[in-house]
Amino acid sequence: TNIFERKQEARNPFYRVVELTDSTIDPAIWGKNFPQQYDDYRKTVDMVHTRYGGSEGTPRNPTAIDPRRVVAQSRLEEDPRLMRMWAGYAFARDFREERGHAYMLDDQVFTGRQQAAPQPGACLHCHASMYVAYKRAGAGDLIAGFERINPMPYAEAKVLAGNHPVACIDCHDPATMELRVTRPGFLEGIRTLKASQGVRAYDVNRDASRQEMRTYVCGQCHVEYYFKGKEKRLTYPWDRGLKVDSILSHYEASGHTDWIHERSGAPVLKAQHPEFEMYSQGVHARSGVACADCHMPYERRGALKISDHHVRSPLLNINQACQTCHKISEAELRDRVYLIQDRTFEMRNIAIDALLDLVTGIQRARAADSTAPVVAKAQRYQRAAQFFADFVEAENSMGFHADQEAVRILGNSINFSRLGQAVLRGERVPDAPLEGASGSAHQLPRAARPAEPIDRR
Amino acid sequence: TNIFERKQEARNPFYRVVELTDSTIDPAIWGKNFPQQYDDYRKTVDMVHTRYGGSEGTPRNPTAIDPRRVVAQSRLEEDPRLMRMWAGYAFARDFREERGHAYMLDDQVFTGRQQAAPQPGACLHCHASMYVAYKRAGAGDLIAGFERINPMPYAEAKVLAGNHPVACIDCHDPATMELRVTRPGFLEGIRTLKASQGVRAYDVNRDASRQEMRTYVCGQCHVEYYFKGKEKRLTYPWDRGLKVDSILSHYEASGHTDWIHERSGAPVLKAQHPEFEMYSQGVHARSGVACADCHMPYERRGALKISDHHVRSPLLNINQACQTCHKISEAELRDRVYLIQDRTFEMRNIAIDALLDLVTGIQRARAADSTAPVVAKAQRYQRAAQFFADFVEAENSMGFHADQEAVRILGNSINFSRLGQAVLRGERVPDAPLEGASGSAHQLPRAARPAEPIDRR
Amino acid sequence: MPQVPTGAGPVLAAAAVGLAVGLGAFTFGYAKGASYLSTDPAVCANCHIMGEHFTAWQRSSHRQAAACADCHMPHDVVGKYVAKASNGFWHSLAFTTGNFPDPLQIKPHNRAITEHACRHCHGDVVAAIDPADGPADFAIRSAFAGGAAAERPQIHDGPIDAGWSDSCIRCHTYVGHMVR
Ligand code: HEC
Ligand code: HEC
Ligand code: HEC
Ligand code: HEC
Ligand code: HEC
Ligand code: HEC
Ligand code: HEC
Ligand code: HEC
Ligand code: HEC
Ligand code: HEC
Ligand code: HEC
Ligand code: HEC
Ligand code: HEC
Ligand code: HEC
Ligand SMILES: [Ca+2]
Ligand SMILES: [Ca+2]
Repeated sequence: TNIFERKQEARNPFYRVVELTDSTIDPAIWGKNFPQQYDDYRKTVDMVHTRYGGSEGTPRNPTAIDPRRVVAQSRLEEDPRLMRMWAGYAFARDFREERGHAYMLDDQVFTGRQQAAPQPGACLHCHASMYVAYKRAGAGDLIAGFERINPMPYAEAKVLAGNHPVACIDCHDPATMELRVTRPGFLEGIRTLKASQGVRAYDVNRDASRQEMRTYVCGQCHVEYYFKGKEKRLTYPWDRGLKVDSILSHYEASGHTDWIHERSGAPVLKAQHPEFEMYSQGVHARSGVACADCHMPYERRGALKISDHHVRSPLLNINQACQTCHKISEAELRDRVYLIQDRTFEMRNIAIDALLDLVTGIQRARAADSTAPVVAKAQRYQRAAQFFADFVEAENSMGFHADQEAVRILGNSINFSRLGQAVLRGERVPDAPLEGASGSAHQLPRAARPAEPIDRR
Repeated sequence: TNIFERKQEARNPFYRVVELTDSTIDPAIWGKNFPQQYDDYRKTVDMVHTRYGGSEGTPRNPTAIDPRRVVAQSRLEEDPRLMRMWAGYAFARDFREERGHAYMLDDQVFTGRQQAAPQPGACLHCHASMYVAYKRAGAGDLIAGFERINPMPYAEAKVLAGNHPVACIDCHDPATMELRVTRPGFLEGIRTLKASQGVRAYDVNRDASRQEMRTYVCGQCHVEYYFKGKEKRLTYPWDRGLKVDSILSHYEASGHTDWIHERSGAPVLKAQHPEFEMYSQGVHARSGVACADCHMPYERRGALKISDHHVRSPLLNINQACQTCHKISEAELRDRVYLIQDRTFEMRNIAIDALLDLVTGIQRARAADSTAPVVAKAQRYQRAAQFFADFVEAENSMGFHADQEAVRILGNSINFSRLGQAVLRGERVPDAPLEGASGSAHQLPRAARPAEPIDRR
Repeated sequence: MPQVPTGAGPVLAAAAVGLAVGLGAFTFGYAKGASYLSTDPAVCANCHIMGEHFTAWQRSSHRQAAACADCHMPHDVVGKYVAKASNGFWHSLAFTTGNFPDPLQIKPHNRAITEHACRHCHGDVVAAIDPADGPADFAIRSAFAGGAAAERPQIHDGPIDAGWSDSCIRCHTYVGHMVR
């Protein structure tokens, strides 16, 4: 390229080759107007790993039920303890490192979890380009379509969904190219959250700032969720806040349980990719840094700055992802991330060990006398400990998104597991604080002090 | 002041009113050359508290043995659990919030700990202006004087020390005003640390950069320490590194114990103000930010910028201490600190509860049979758990200096305490990892991966 | 005396000219390279690559006080033209080949130039805090030890890799252009 071209480009950023309508799903068509973003978008097929992230391509022999030739490495093989942690749940059958957006639909269709248990149409909310599908199924009404598809058997719903992973239309308004939230789960989830903060009738597409949208489009899917009732309504448990404590207390109140643990008989919960929730507790969120700032940083393309649509680990792109804000070397930035992740990983391992000790304990106690009151009490501790540990295990930044908070959660999880063991030994121990109270009764008089410093001379 | 005077002042910022020699102790004399620094220095008598820091002036009736009319609030009254944590040690008698430098000598002379147990001259190393005293006692040889004063009875040594808290001469070369380390404890401690990193014969006053000196002058005293052998040689336990794990393993190797816990009989350790060690694990240290940057920020005085010698909590001075680097509001900066501190405080409380549960457990077990092998094994867990918990409790930033590390330490402490309880119940539990191994055996294959991302397409 | 490595500039430039003269010259002319030697911020902004910094500078505390050149050009006459020539040439070349890091990374010698610039204007204010191994002439040691230069080595780790550890932008990162 030379300066002539640059001056050209600078004058008109893109050519409107085709008309895009609110039902143009195929990204290839959008790509005619925005070839650069489309090129990057397609690069999400790349599989490169970092110490804890990215993904590692692992070849496999295609079968009739699963034609994939390459999958991401199995997390269950990397850490067999996870199978005991999730005993009795589909995750113990197949759980892999997540990879690029290009694979989201295939990976959902062919995961071993599909054979392990029948899955509802609600799954598709975050694995396919659903905007048009919901509209059609609801005869123009997004929410109606959402409600219709949620309870369908997966295979049936898949037909309505079509064959595209998340596409341009799921994040962009075709007329203005502005960001928009198209996912009912987030539209409703964020409204509940804002309501709990006193903001009434929050409409994300009307009320959110552009910078917030750069996070919310990701929050459509990178969040903790569950299927509510027999309508299988996809629900984000945010009515008390985004912290793990608030979410657990939501599940307590709603009485929701994902499954009964095979070994301990405890009614437990599975946390899933709470990136948005964890990130919200971190210093980057407080500083107004959005997901897109790190995962879709601006890149210079000729005269233009465009957003890198090759969504991936920022560690594969440190210069653009971090150095705009941090004027330090790539090596040093990588080391800072790894230091945070190594600390988190250490605590995660201790927490999982503790949890499995408790599971074994309960298992023994049940064998002896399954009706013993200590068993029920210990099972409640497992419920709390397991959700806390899984909240960090399932979050995909290995603590980076909120380093201190991640370790705080693990510290609490360890305490819950070990207290559960004490219960089994008949020690006097308070009930598990599943309503999200702090693990200690101690309150320093100081804590009561006003935030503003006071002069007492 | 008019332009002419400003120019004068600027060309030669300081007027040499008096000659300063290497034995001029009295800050008032130095103050003649540097009136502004001296004014600030004297302000350390102020007592203002923040949520977790500063200090709160508490009036008391002077007595013959303790003439102080105002002291800092008692930490033992704020948190009575500390008395059980330190049962049998002088700290259980009197332990107060630390306050400004102006009080360091009086607070040491009159603390209840002096009555509780005879203290050595080594104490004075960090509570008085000792440079000249050491030189004199050693007939010109600093180290010789240090070795002579260490084992002296406190009262005797105090006479040699004189009546000044840390003074100009303890941090400055009177000829050049350059920073210098005058404390044998640090001179030797940092040399051992550097040696462990392969740097031979490190001389801090020769080899440290100016920016490092802005931290090291504080590291002379704000560190973990112990008195080695009957020579009571003041020692900084850094020969394996600055992390709590490395320090505990140093104590294991050297077989050092501070006291035998009154209730549990465990050979335990008291951690003390490891600010330098904790700070070194934090992101500010990694970013080259020095103690003085936050605790002695530059301030505009007339035509000049000078260092604020009113050493205190940066939260009392956020504008100068933080806002030059962080362009965000004072309120937001304070909130960020409090968020970090509140998380640390929550975990600290859980860790202390867990520790006291273990102490009670051991106490009972000993009452039943003090020779039982489980008792000894559990006591080792207490030793580890207590040192880890105390390392954060004794560190004075309530986690701010290294937020994730502080909580990692507390998480480990909780695990140690709870495992100790399991030991008492006769469960099969490995020995306490006092040599500083991680609490979990699990190592992810990933951890073995090269730091550099690898492309496996 | 502080050592500011601008000397390499012309040598490299000369060498590179031999290889890339046609290309370089073309760009230099087209991008109003001649005016590169003036001190008008608009000149820098003339390159869209510089645009962000220009906008950020307009929002900075120095918009009234200092233009690009005031901070990015040495304040001694010779060095000034050396730097302009070398930066002018290299930036032009880089701009044409499109081969450079983005976000831009300041090069150590250019970082050192800005550090000097600070002292050029603020030397008086920082006389008390800026030691003799920094560039300021009025350091404590000159007041008391006849200006004996300090022997201290400088740390180059941490975020700032200026020529010495007494960097101004270690704290005043945002004075020129608030990018973050
Ligand atoms: C300040 C930068 C930053 C922000 C903001 C940020 N992340 Fe991350 N994210 C990272 C880093 C660094 C990692 C770790 C990558 C690794 O381990 O390779 C990561 C990891 C991830 C991963 C796993 C990636 C992988 O390669 O396996 C996902 C998914 C993710 N983030 C999603 C999000 C979402 C969604 C948001 C917003 C709610 C967000 N991130 C905000 C920096 C950021
Ligand atoms: C429609 C749902 C959806 C949306 C919207 C979405 N993601 Fe994802 N994302 C996924 C799924 C599903 C995967 C896992 C795909 C797989 O493993 O097959 C994934 C994977 C990722 C990964 C992991 C890539 C890797 O190499 O491990 C990152 C990083 C990521 N997403 C970030 C983001 C960011 C940033 C945004 C917003 C700009 C975003 N995602 C929006 C569903 C979504
Ligand atoms: C709320 C959004 C959402 C819903 C609903 C959802 N997923 Fe995902 N899924 C994600 C995200 C985000 C990722 C990538 C992050 C991760 O793997 O943790 C992912 C990753 C995956 C993966 C690849 C990694 C793995 O776990 O092996 C599979 C398979 C998968 N999901 C299957 C399903 C199935 C089956 C369902 C329905 C039971 C479902 N998903 C429902 C958002 C969702
Ligand atoms: C997972 C969400 C997501 C998907 C899918 C997505 N984008 Fe984007 N896109 C973004 C974000 C975030 C931005 C930044 C918007 C902003 O800063 O306001 C963006 C910006 C853009 C822009 C504005 C210029 C720029 O690069 O910043 C264009 C054009 C664009 N996208 C085109 C596309 C096309 C074409 C596709 C499909 C091939 C697509 N996008 C798919 C999230 C997405
Ligand atoms: C848009 C600006 C921006 C981007 C992009 C950004 N950061 Fe940050 N980062 C910040 C801010 C602001 C802070 C808070 C501290 C401060 O105010 O300087 C911060 C803090 C940090 C910290 C210290 C906090 C902690 O958790 O220990 C680390 C480490 C860090 N960032 C690493 C990264 C990495 C790695 C990336 C790229 C993946 C990145 N940052 C991307 C602005 C950014
Ligand atoms: C990045 C800023 C920063 C740096 C660097 C820093 N501190 Fe601190 N320090 C703080 C903050 C903030 C607090 C909490 C003050 C409070 O709670 O009121 C604190 C608290 C303290 C306290 C307790 C103060 C009180 O009011 O009770 C001491 C003592 C201390 N630091 C010493 C040090 C030493 C020694 C170093 C270097 C080894 C250091 N600090 C480095 C910011 C810093
Ligand atoms: C000679 C030993 C010594 C040196 C050197 C020293 N300190 Fe201290 N510092 C102390 C002692 C002792 C106290 C407690 C005084 C008391 O409570 O009576 C203290 C108290 C403090 C406090 C607490 C003030 C408060 O209000 O709670 C801060 C902050 C502090 N020092 C920071 C520093 C910094 C920063 C440096 C270096 C620039 C430094 N100190 C150098 C011994 C020292
Ligand atoms: C290695 C340096 C060092 C040594 C040796 C030292 N101190 Fe301190 N001392 C400090 C620092 C730093 C503080 C302020 C931080 C704190 O209180 O945690 C302090 C605070 C104190 C305080 C005020 C707070 C409190 O604990 O009530 C007393 C009293 C005290 N020391 C007594 C002693 C006695 C008695 C000895 C000898 C057994 C001693 N110190 C030895 C550095 C030291
Ligand atoms: C606890 C350590 C400590 C003590 C005690 C101390 N200073 Fe300083 N002083 C410093 C530090 C740190 C600096 C910054 C030096 C640097 O940046 O190189 C400094 C800088 C100075 C400077 C240089 C100009 C400036 O303000 O930065 C003067 C003059 C000075 N101090 C005078 C004094 C005087 C007079 C006293 C006694 C009244 C004193 N100092 C006591 C630590 C101390
Ligand atoms: C000399 C510069 C400097 C000073 C002074 C400074 N900081 Fe920082 N701060 C940094 C840097 C550098 C980082 C690391 C992240 C980054 O690269 O921006 C950071 C990170 C942080 C973070 C995020 C890391 C974490 O632990 O969560 C917080 C919060 C913070 N600073 C608060 C403060 C407060 C409060 C003060 C004043 C007491 C302060 N800083 C003083 C430079 C500074
Ligand atoms: C008041 C001084 C000052 C002024 C005026 C100034 N700069 Fe800078 N500039 C700096 C400093 C200091 C750095 C190094 C920043 C860093 O490394 O953190 C810098 C860095 C840069 C960089 C390297 C990229 C980066 O952000 O580090 C570019 C490009 C730049 N300046 C261009 C300009 C342009 C163009 C102008 C005029 C519109 C300008 N500067 C005005 C002080 C200034
Ligand atoms: C011919 C177009 C052009 C003009 C005119 C221009 N720049 Fe640049 N500048 C660039 C390019 C291209 C780079 C990236 C070069 C690199 O990083 O190798 C750059 C990089 C920089 C850098 C950071 C890299 C370094 O070399 O340290 C600074 C600082 C800078 N420019 C300042 C200026 C100033 C000041 C002016 C006006 C006096 C200016 N530029 C005029 C194109 C230009
Ligand atoms: C050409 C002269 C000049 C240069 C070069 C210069 N400044 Fe300034 N600076 C000024 C003037 C004039 C002011 C007063 C501006 C005002 O108050 O509006 C100022 C104000 C400031 C201020 C106070 C306002 C603020 O932003 O907090 C700081 C700090 C500062 N300069 C630091 C620097 C640093 C650091 C550098 C080098 C990177 C630098 N200056 C380069 C002339 C200059
Ligand atoms: C450790 C952090 C730090 C460093 C390094 C630093 N400054 Fe500052 N500077 C400050 C602080 C804090 C203030 C605000 C002082 C005040 O408001 O009282 C300041 C204020 C200033 C001002 C404005 C003074 C006024 O009020 O008019 C100028 C000009 C300035 N600095 C220039 C410099 C120069 C030039 C350098 C390098 C020689 C430098 N600074 C290095 C922290 C720093
Ligand atoms: Ca991944
Ligand atoms: Ca205090």
